[in-house]
Amino acid sequence: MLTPFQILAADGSVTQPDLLPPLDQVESIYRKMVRLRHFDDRLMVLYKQSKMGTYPQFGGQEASQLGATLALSQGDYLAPMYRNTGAALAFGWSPKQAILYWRGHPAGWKIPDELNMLPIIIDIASQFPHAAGAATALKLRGLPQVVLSFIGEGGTSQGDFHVGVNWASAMRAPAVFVIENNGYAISVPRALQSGADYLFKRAEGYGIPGHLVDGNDVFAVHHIAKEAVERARRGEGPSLIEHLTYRLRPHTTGDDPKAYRSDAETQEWAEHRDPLLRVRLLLTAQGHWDDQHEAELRKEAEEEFNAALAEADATPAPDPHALLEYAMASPTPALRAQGKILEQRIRLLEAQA
Amino acid sequence: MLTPFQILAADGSVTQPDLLPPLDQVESIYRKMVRLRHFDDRLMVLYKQSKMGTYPQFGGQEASQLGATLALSQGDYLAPMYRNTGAALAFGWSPKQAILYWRGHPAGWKIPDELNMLPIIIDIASQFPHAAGAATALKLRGLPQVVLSFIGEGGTSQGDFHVGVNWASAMRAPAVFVIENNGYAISVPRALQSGADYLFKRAEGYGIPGHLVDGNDVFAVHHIAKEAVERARRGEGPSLIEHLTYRLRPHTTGDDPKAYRSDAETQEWAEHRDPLLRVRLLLTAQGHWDDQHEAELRKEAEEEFNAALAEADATPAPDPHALLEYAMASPTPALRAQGKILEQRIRLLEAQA
Amino acid sequence: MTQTVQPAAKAAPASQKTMTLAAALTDAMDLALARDPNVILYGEDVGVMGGVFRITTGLQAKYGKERVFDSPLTESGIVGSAVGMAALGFRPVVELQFGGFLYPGFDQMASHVSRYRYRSRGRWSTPLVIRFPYGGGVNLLEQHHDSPEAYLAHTPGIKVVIPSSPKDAKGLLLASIEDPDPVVFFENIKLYRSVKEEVPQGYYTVPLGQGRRVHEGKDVTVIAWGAMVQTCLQAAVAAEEAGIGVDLIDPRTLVPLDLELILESVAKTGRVVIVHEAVRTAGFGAEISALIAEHAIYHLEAPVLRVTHPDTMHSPFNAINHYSRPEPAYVADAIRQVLEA
Amino acid sequence: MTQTVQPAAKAAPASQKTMTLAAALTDAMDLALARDPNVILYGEDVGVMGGVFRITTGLQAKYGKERVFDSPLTESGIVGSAVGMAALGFRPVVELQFGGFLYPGFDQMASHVSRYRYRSRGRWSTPLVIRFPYGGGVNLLEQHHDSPEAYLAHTPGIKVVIPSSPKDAKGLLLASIEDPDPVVFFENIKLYRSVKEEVPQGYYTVPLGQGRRVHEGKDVTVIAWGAMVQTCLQAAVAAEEAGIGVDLIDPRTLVPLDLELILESVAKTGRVVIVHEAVRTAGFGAEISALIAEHAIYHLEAPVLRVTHPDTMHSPFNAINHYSRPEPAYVADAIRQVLEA
Ligand SMILES: Cc1ncc(C[n+]2csc(CCOP(=O)(O)OP(=O)(O)O)c2C)c(N)n1
Ligand SMILES: Cc1ncc(C[n+]2csc(CCOP(=O)(O)OP(=O)(O)O)c2C)c(N)n1
Ligand SMILES: [Mg+2]
Ligand SMILES: [Mg+2]
Repeated sequence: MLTPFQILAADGSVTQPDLLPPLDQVESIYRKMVRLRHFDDRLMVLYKQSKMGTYPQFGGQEASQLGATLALSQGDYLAPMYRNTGAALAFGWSPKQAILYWRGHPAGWKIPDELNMLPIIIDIASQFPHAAGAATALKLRGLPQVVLSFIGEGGTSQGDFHVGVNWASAMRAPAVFVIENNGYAISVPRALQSGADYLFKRAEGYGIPGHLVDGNDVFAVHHIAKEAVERARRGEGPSLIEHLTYRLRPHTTGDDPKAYRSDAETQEWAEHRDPLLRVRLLLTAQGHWDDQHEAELRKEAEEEFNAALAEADATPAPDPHALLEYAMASPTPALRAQGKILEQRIRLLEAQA
Repeated sequence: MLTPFQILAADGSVTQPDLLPPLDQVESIYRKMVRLRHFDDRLMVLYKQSKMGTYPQFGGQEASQLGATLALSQGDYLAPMYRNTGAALAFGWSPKQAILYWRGHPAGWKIPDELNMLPIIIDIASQFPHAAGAATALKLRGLPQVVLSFIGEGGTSQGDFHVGVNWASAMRAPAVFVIENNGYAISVPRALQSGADYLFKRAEGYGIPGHLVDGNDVFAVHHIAKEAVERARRGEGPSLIEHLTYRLRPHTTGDDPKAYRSDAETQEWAEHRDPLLRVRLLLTAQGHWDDQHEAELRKEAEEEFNAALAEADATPAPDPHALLEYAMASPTPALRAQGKILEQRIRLLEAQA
Repeated sequence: MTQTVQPAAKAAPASQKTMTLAAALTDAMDLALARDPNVILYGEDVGVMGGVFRITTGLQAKYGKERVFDSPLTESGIVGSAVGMAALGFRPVVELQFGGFLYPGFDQMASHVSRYRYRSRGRWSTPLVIRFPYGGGVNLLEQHHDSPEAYLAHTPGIKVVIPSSPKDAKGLLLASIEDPDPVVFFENIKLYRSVKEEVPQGYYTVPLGQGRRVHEGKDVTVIAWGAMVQTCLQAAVAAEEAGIGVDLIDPRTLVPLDLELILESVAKTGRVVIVHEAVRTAGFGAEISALIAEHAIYHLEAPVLRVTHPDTMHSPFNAINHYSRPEPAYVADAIRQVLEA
Repeated sequence: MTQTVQPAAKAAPASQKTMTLAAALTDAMDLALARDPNVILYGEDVGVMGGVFRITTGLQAKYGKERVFDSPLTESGIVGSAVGMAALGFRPVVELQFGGFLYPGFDQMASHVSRYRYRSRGRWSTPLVIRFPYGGGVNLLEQHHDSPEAYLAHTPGIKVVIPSSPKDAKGLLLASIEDPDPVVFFENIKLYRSVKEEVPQGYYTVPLGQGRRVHEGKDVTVIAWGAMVQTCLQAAVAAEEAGIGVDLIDPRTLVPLDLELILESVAKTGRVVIVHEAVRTAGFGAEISALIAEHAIYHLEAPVLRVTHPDTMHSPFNAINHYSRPEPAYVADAIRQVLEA
C-alpha cells in the first residue's frame, strides 16, 4: 500500500502544514465545495420529483474535481466526462446551464462562447484523444494554455485511455490527465479492471510523471494538479494523476448501489472521509468556522440554486426545430428534405392534440 | 540507457555463461535460424520475380521470433501478426503453407487442424485482445497451455495493445506479450510513438512483470520467454517483454527503406549485430563450426526451401469458389444467391476468354 | 421457408407464462447456461448487478463467477476476447452496455468476429452472441439510444437479430446461441418491460431467417422491427378501423432476411412503407427497398416510403425526440401517402 | 444544381497539366497548405516518407514538421486528436493508411467527429478531412482493400467524397478542406496512378454535391463511383458499339448526393444498374436504389440491379478477386438484363 499525497488528513489534521493555503483561501474553497454538494444533491431531489433527467452525481468527489479544476487559469481547456458536473461548475459553467443540460434541454447543451470547455463525453475514455489533440494544437500554436481532462478508474481499461495519454506523451503536449478512482465502475470494483495495484503507475510507461493523491483532500489535489499544470505550461509535457476517492452517491439517479456495495463501506466514507468534512473540521479547529457560518453558507447555496433553478424553469420548452439545428454547418439536400418532414411531423402531432 | 538482458553478446562472447545452453543445442538453434533467414530472403527473390505477393520480411528478427516461440510446448497457442512468419515457421507452420499464404492462395490460409496458431493479423494490435481472450479461456478451462503473441513497437500506440495486455492482467490469464521493437513502424522511428524511453515499462502499470531483452540474442530471448511462459503456466498471469531488435530488410517487399533510414545504420546492424552472426561466431570460437559446416547447412536450407517451393508451385491455382467458402457456417439466402452470381461471373469470364 | 406459426407455439398452454421481454431473455440465458457448459456470459456489470437492465440477474449466483462475470470496461476487449474464447470452444454470450457503445468494439466486430472463420478457412470459428440494449424513447443519456443495425448488416459474416416480442426474444436468443455463426442480438430498451405476452416455458428456438406477419391486411405492406413493430401495429389497428388493411411484417432477423415473406406481401399489396428508428440514409430500410426494387418492381403501385429517424445523432433532447423517432401518426401518414399515390 | 462542366474547366488550356490522381491530390494539399496556415497534415508515415502511396511526398520538406508530421500508430488517436485540433481552429487533413484500418478509429468518427458540433450547439466544430486509400484490384494484403463508404454515409454529420478522376480529385479535395463540415475523402488505390488527365493548375474547387455525367446515353442509367466509374465506362463504351446508350453517372460525393442528376437520368432511361465494389447488403447502392424507388418509381421499366462485391470480406486471394470485384463484363451483363426485363 502506497501512501497517497496528502496535506489535510481525513480527521482534519494537517499532515503537511507548509503546503496548506492561508485560512481565507481554505474558507473560500470550502464555500465552493458546499455549493457543489448542494447542487448535486438538489439534482437528485429534482430527479425524484421527475423534474430532472438521468443525472450522474459527483457527490463525494468534490475535492477531486474542484481541487484539480482550480489549478487552471483563464483560457485553459477542460475536457470533461459525465461525472464532471462538479469540475464544469468549478470551471465556470453556470448552474442554470448545468440544470438545463441534464434536463436534455438544447439551451443547456450550448457551450458558452467564452468557456473553453469541450463537450461532456458519455462515451467512456474518448475524451482523452480529444484532450490530447487540443493539447497538441496548443503546442503547435505556441500558446500557453493547457488542457485538463478526467476519467474514471473504469475508463482506464478502454483503448482510448491509452491512446490519449500516449499521444500527449509522444507530442509532449500540455495536458493533465486525472483518473478519478472512486472504487467502482457502476457495480464493478476497481480490482476487476486491471492487475495493477495503482493506475498512476501507468505514467512511467509513457515517460511522464505519475502521482497518487488523496482525492478527498482538496488541497493535496490542488497542489499536485497545479504542479502538473505548470509543468505542462512550461512545455514539459503531460502528467497522469490518480485521485483516490469515493462516489458517495449512486452511479446515476437511476442506480441502486445496494446491489453491489455495502452500506457499511459507504457509511465509512460518508462519516469519516467526506471531502467536505475534513475542511470544515480544520476551519472549526482553527476557530474560523461554527454552526452559524455553516447554516448561513447552506442558506446561501440554497438560494443561489433556487435562483438558477427558477431561471432554468423559466426557459421555454425545447423547440423541435432544435433536432436538426447544428447537424451540419452546410446541410445536405437530404437533411433539408428531412427538415420538411420535421415540419410535417410537427403539424401531424398538432393535429392529433 | 538500460542494459537489456543478454546471454550472448553481439561479438560472440558469452556474457552469462551459466545460462548458455549446451553446444549441440546452440547448433540446433543456429540451424533453425539459418533456415528462417533463407526462407525470408527467398521470398524476396520470388517477389522480384513476380512469383510472390506483398510480403513483410522478418530478416534480422530471427532471434526474437524463434527464441520466444521455442519457449512454447506442444499444444500452446501462438497469436501472430504479419511480421511473424518466422515465429509461425518455428511454431510448426510448413514452409509450403507459408509460401502459399503469402501468395494469397486459399490453401495457405487454411490453418492446419493440429496447429494451435490463431490467424495472422494485419490489423495492428488487434491480435492482443484475441490472445487475452484465448488465455482467459485456457484459465477458465483449467488447461495448462499458454498463449504467446507478438506486436511491433509501433503497434504499442494502438488502443488494442492496452486493451489486450490489461485484460490478461485483470484476468491473470496465461499470456506472454512480446513487443518486437525493431526501431521503426514502416518509416516512423520508435521515438515518435511515445514519450516512454522503454516500452516494457508499461508492465508495471498492469501489475505484471516486464523485461527488456536483447532481441538479437536468441538465448536471452529464449531464456526470458521461457520464464514468462512458465510463470503463465503456473497460473501467475501474463508478462510483457520488449525485444530490442532491428528489421534488416524493407518493411515489406514493396518498401524502400532508403526513404527513412540511413544505409550506415542498417549496415551497422547487418555487419555487427546480426542475430545469426553472433551464434556462428560462438560456434566457430568453440571449434564447433567452420565454413564447410556453414556451406552444407546453407545447401540444406536451400534444398528444403526448393522442395517446399516445388510443392507450392504444384498446388493448383485457386478456385474462384473459395471466395464464398467459409464466409458463413450457415450461409444466408443472400449469400446463396450470391453464389449463383459467382457461377454466372465464372461463365461470363470464361465466355470472354 | 416462411412460417408464421412458431415451433413452440405447438406446446400446451399449460407450459406458458406471462413474461416481459426482459424476463424472456433472462430465461433464455438461464436455459442456455444450463444446457451447454460452453456457454459463458460476460460484459460490464453483468455479474453481481445483473446488468444495467437486470437481464442477467441471478445468473452469476446460479452458475458461478467462472461462467457469468464482470469484465474490464472495454468494448474492444469484450468483443475481441470473445474471438479468442470462441477459438477455445466457448460460446460466449457477451453484453455491451448499450448499442451506442458498440463503436469502440467496432474494429473487433468488423475485422475479426466477422472474418475469423473465413480468414482461417474454418480452423477457427466464432459462434458467439453479442447482445445489447438499443433504441430510443426512454429518456436516457446521449449515445444510449443509437440503433446501429445497418452498420452490422453491412458487415459480412455476422447475423443480425432484432426481436419485437417476448416469445420471439426467447426463441431467437436461444437460436442465436446455438447458431454456428456470430450473432449480434438487439434488445430494444423500450420493449424490455413494456410488452408482455405468454411465453412458452422450457427450451425452444425461433429459427433465424423467418419473418413474422404481425398484422394481416391487403392494402399496404408495412415493414418494421424492434420497437417499431409496436408503433406500426398501432398505426395498423387504427388503419383497420378506417377500412385500410395493413400487412405488418416483422423480419425479426435482418441477416438472414426473410425476403420471401416480404415479397409475398408486396405482391399482394403493391404498396410499401418501411419504418426504422435508425438514421435514414443508408439505413437497413434502404436495403429492403432495394431488394423490393430488384425483385418486385412490377408489383409496385406507389413509391416505397421510409419513415425513419432523420440524419442526425439521436438527440439528448428527450422532450422532443418523438419528432425524430417514428410515431404511429407518422406511419399512418405514410400509409395515407402510398395509398393516395 | 447539377453541372457537368466544372468551374475550373473554364480556365485556359495553358494552365493545364497532365497528372495522375495521386499527383493531383499532392498538388491539392500543397495548395491548401500554402493558402491556409490552419491546414495541417498528419498520420502514419505521411511525414518523412510521404505516405505509403507517396501522396504527401515533399510536403513536410516544404512546410515543416509543425504542419506535416508523422503521428503515433493509432487510428483512434489520429481521428480523435483531429477533433481536439479542430476545436483549436486547425483544419486537420489526416491520413489513415488504408480504409480497412478506419475501424479502430470508428468510435471517434461515429461518436465524435460527426457529433461534436451538434453536441456543443455550434461552440465547437470539426472542419477536418480524413483521407484514405481504399478499394481492390491491386494485390495488397488483407484489409487493405475494404470499401467502407456505406458505414460513413450512414453516419450523420459527415460528408463522403469519392473522386474518380484526377481533375475531380484535386477540386474535390480542395472543396473538402474548405468545407465547414467533416469530410471523409476516399482515394481509390487502383486509380492513384492508372488514370491521367489534364488537370487545371492552381486553386479551384469542385463543389460537393454535384454529380458528373461521365458518358451520355438514353437507354440505361449506370451509377458508379471511385474505380467503378472506369469499369462502367468500359462497359458503356462497349455497349455503345452495340447500339445501347448508357448514361453513366458518377455522383462524386455520396453525402451530399446529387439526387437531381440521378433522377433526371432515370426519368430518361427508366432502367438502372448500380455498381460498387463494397459489400452488397446495405451498401450505398441500396440507398440509391431506395431513393429511386421513392422518387422515380413511375419511371422505372425494369428491376433496379446492383453489381457489387458479395457479402464476404474482401478476400486475400488476389488471383481470383476479380470474381468478387465488379468487372466490365458483369456490368455489361446487368445492362443486358435490365434491357431485356
Ligand atoms: C464506451 C462506454 N461503454 C460503456 C458505458 C456505460 N457506462 C457508463 S458509466 C460506466 C462505468 C464507468 O466507471 P468509471 O470509469 O469508473 O467512472 P465513474 O462512473 O465511476 O465515475 C459504464 C460502463 C459508457 N458510458 N461508455
Ligand atoms: C490498424 C492498422 N493501421 C495501419 C496499418 C498499416 N501498417 C502496416 S505495418 C505498419 C507499421 C507497423 O509498425 P510496427 O508495429 O513497429 O511493426 P513492424 O512492421 O515494425 O514489425 C503500419 C502503420 C495496419 N496494418 N493496421
Ligand atoms: Mg469509477
Ligand atoms: Mg517496428
